[in-house]
Amino acid sequence: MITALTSLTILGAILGLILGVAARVFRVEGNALVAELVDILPGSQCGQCGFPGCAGAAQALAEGRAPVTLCPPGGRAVAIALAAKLGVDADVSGVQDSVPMIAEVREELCIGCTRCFKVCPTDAIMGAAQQIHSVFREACTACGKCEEVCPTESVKLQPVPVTLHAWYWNKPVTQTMQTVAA
Amino acid sequence: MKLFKLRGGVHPEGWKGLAAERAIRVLPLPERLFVPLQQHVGAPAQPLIKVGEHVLKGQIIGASQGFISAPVHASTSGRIVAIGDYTAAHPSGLAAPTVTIESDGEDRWLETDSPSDPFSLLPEEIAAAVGAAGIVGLGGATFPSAVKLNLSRKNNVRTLIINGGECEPYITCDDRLMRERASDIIEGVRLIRYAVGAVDVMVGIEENKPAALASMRAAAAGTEVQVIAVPAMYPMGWDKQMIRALTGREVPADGRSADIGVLVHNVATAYAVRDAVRFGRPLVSRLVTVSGGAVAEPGNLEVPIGTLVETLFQYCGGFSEKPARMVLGGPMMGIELFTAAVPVVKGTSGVLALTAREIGSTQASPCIRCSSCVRACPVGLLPLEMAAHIRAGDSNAAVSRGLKDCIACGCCSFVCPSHIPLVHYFNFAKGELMEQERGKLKQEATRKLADERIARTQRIERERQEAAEKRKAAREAREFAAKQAALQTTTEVA
Amino acid sequence: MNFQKLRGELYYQAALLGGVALVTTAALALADRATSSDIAAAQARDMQQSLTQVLPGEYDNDLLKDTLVLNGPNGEVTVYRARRAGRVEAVVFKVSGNGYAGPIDCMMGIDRNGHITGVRVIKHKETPGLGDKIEPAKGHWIYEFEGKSLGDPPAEKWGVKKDGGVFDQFAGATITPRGVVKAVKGGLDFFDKQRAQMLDDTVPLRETFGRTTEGGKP
Amino acid sequence: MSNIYSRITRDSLWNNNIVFAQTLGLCPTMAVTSTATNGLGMGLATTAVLVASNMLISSIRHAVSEEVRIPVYIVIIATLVTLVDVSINAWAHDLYKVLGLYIALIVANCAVLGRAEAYAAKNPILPSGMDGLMMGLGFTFALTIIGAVREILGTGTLFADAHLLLGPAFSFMELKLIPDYKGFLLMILPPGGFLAVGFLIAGKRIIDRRSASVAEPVPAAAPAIS
Amino acid sequence: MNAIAHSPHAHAPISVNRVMALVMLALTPATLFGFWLYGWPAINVWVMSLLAALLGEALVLRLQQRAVRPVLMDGSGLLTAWLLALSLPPWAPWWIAVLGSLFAVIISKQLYGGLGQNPFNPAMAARVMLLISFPMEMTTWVAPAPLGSIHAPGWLEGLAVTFTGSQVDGMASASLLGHVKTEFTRGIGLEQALSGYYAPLDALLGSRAGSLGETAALFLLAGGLFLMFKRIITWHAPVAMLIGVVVPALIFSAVSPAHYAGPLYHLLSGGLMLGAFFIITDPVTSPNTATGQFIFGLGCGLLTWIIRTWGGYPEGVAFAVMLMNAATPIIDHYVKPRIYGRNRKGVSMSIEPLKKES
Repeated sequence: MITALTSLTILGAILGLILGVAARVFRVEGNALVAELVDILPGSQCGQCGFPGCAGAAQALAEGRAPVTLCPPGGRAVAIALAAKLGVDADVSGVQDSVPMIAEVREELCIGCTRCFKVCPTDAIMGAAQQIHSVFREACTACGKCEEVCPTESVKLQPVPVTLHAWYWNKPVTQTMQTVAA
Repeated sequence: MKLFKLRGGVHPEGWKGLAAERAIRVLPLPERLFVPLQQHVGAPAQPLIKVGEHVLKGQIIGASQGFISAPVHASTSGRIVAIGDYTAAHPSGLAAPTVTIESDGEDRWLETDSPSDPFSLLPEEIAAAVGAAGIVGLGGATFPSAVKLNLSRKNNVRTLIINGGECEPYITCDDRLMRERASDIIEGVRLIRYAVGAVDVMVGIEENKPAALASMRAAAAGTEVQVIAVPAMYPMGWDKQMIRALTGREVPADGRSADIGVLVHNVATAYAVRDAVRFGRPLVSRLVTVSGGAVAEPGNLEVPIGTLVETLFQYCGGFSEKPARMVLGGPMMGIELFTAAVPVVKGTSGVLALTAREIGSTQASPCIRCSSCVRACPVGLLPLEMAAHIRAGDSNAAVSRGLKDCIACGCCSFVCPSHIPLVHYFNFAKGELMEQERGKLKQEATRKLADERIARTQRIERERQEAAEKRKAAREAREFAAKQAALQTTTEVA
Repeated sequence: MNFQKLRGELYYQAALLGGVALVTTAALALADRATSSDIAAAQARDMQQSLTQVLPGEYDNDLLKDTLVLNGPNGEVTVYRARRAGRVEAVVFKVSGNGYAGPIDCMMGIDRNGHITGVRVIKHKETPGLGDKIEPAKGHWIYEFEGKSLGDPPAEKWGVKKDGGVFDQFAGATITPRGVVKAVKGGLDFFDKQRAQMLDDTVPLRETFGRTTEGGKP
Repeated sequence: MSNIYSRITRDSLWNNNIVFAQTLGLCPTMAVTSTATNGLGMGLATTAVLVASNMLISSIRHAVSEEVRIPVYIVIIATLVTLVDVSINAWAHDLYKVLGLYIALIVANCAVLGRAEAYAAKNPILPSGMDGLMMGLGFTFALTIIGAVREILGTGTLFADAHLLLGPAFSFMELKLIPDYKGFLLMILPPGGFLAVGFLIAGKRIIDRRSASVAEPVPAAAPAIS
Repeated sequence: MNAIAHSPHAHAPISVNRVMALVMLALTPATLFGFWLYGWPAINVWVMSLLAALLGEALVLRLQQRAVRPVLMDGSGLLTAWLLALSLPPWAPWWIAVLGSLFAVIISKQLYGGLGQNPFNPAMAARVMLLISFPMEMTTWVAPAPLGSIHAPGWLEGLAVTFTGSQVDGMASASLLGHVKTEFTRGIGLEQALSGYYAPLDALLGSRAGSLGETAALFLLAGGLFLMFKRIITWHAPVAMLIGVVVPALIFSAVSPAHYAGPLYHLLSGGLMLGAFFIITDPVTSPNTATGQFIFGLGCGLLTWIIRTWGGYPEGVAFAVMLMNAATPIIDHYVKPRIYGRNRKGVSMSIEPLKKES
């Protein structure tokens, strides 16, 4: 009995020591996850999620403080990518697969106040004071900040017009479960 | 000549009899022609004319833009009445930039000087002439031919293959062309051979076209051109399939046929090359098969580019019954037209009006994993698995199973007993992936812009602060000096 | 105690795990002491029970302690002996037969005159619902052996009916009863051969329980 | 405070049931649930271990360091299981003959370690004990139901051999529901266990969905399964 | 605007219903022969199986709130029940047929998601379920008593056999595989066991005790060839399965003829022919590629032979098929067609620099 007691105690002590050492040797510094999450997010730092910029949102996501559906400009695709990265089973059906949007200036209403121009996080609005502004399509992330500040409602988010170049086939709908009775 | 083993492929009902025995007829000149500015793979052409201007047949109206592009020419003489969007021959039904020409009825060619002997030209000059004539791959790929010629010459292409494989059901325009204008084609072939410096020339024609084979063999007699019968199957007209049948080699997935020393051109392209080099005539018309169970008198027509499809149907006696579907191109890869008011373009080989019986059932049922599609796929893909992944929303998994190698030939959908629209899935996924790719590029670009903006605002803020500090220091210095001065004054006063 | 501070130390991990090991081992050792005699008694009771099943009647010795190890056809066999007034009245031992899906282990009891007092299957892997009718819980078949001996029925009739014997087979399964009959017959033969030794009253008592664990576990 | 306990109870017994919601501890579940009695016995033994391990681990939670916590928990759980094992063997030997082989399986029941990690290591002793008890009872409930389904379908009886587990006073529970039943062996064998668990989980989900749609003012229009 | 249809705008004249109908047509001769051989009880079993499959599938579809008609009309449920019925003892009680069919269509097929989603062959899964649950009913065979012969039960007697379980005396018999297995344990050699019990010609024609539709090797072979001719199945899996049984049988019977039966015996007994031509060619549960199907068939054959020879049960086709069904995803993962212009690993062929040849 004494043998059992001593041998098991010593074994426990040695294993404990090994684990303690291992914990020090293999300590993970920082959080690689946050960096990967930042890569997934749009990076326009628009702040619509309520966190300070995309890095703040990534931090919150990594700590589980925010749902993967937090990014409105990212839409469904980003939500799915985040869920996959975090390994969570998110219900993304609530996130409407937003038609890609873009800001457009209605020239007859624009007074050239430059407010939209100042808040745009990606410098996608061109123009100067007292001149009608216009949107540089390639740079607009449809974050909607310009829409918020525009005093005359001349800036509005509109669906991106489909072009021959961007058009592609819809997903076929004739499916197995299509036979579901109404 | 030994032929090499092929795999996959299907044998759809040919329906060639509808039009194969009808000799080529020239379509009477239509009143208006709608010539799209992009009829080829690559960048669209830039319009060179203004509304109201008068043009001659063969006059350039759109200039090629960039390396991979082709010019567009007026298909007849007349007046430009519009330059703007017109419904394109595209499944989306969207409009594309199009030049509308009102014919003056004279059909007068632009005067050009042509060489007495085309073989006296330098190879580069032939390629240039082909490029200037706006010739693109007429088998349907519409890749600018001059680009291929130049690339092949640089790659020391040894073998020239002329693709006489017309495997799409109904379509007989190449068949007729080979039967009726074989010696012109052979001359075109020899010009291409000369232009790229190829050694061997093979013309592959499916064995179910004995008349075309005979006439081409007769025309090729005594030249270095070999005419070879290949098995009749679909997709024999796929250039890589033709290469495999004739040479036994495969084009690397990441490469081009020039990488293995082979250049493939369609017979109709060879015919157009001959016209362009010998007579300086650009590509302004082509042969189009009008066929299908609903067409009263199917036939093969020589049609100016830009003619509306409805004109073709009208000329062929209209419809004998209401067509269930109008198709531009062949039934395997063609696109459905929801209106016949779209123009014929350089890549249009046929227009079909099909009855419901010819189309067959399209009601989809669950996949039973019968793997008919696997056996039918000429590329060696697993269509059923790819479609299952795409259906589940995982297009990337489909890519890892070869989605990007898919040529959308339609063999899998054709044989599927469950009538699953497999190719539709693949094209959806390809489009989706392309959109993702574009989105990613845009995201990177906007991120850079946002970072720049943040850096700039920080810099401005910093500069403003520095300036403020400077001002403050200056003010303090001034005040100090003033004080000192005041002090001094007081002292002086005192 | 301020564990917060201590927990970071390296020696603390060793001490903690060692300590827990010490405490738990001690607990187990104590538990073993407290229960070992009861467990042994319970196991002995089990064995006793299974012996009584194949050996009905009153005997005045402790069968578990009155054993004999003999060389059987397939290695050593522990024979338990039942006495009345010092005279060996019956013996119990284990026999094995080949069933459909593996060996079938049986306990069988034989009285002094060579008549079977009972047979029970203690372990088998036969198909449930088909071959498991050899269990008393599933059928009465196993009782057929009681009272039989080597001469009754005659040796050539020691088999299932299908093979011309007297024992029933069950519908759908022939192999299982065939295996059991063969095993029981083998047990009788073994008894017949070693009869003198088994029934020899003078063999000194030997303390074997504790060493022989065979059949000791349920 | 009682709020906590009622939440623990509701969660453990139904919402977060070890078998039907977490699908943990399937190895012992499949192994013993060939009869309702076996399921009940295994469930009770697991409950005992769960209560003891949760309370013990909760009481030392401040002393246990991150690095060695899993070995410590495992050693404690294994010890407790062994104690239960030898106790039943010594003092309830008939029950041991029914459950004996499976008692040791409790060590491998991930639900026990799971509760230690997820609850006991973070909560005070009493709630931890309560959690262990209720999780254990939820487990017992699940095992008994599965056992009952398998037993009824497999052999046509219910609570066979209950007297071995609960004493002769409970032999009234032993029912023979279907006389002259031929037996449906598949249900007694492991595949039957999986089938029973699968159907019962499906049943639980249907009940949950029904009650959810009753609770909601606007019932979901979508069909249950599509 | 109407949705634009994607190409192709032509389709081969084939459909799921047609595939199922052709397979049923191919099964008809063997089935009719079974009816004739075993009489009215066999017909009852077959009818009960098919009815139960239809009703069971309809019930599940109702519960799932899916349209019933299109699914029942595709014929896959009927075919499953048909195959199951052919593998049952011809005089099995009605509830065996019903329970097996319900298990096949509800648990083995619809619970996995319906047609095309089930990993295991539903008919074989149901057969295995019945075999382990009701070993007695599933291994009670009768000697053939062709319709119209003296021993054959009449229509009413047939109903009694199927629905009340009454057995006609003297009809019980063992299947060949079961008989040999039983005799082996008695230490009786193969030759003796087979004498008087096994006549290759009878086996070929199917006149022996066995499952409803498994005995007529010749009719099953003909049905399989018909399906190959119609291009519903390919030769790979069936031929590989027969090879998988014949080759080890040949080797082992050559080494020790007293203990191991020869290839002909294996080919003509049990469910091998039905399995090779109708079970393992089920597209849903077999691999996608020709090579994969060959490997699959070979595995089925080998496992069948191993289970028959050394296993606990006399017949191994159902178990072998289920084991290989489980291996199908692995086979499909490793055996893929080579993509044009790529090597087997999916890497693009190298682009060799060309030299100008003069």
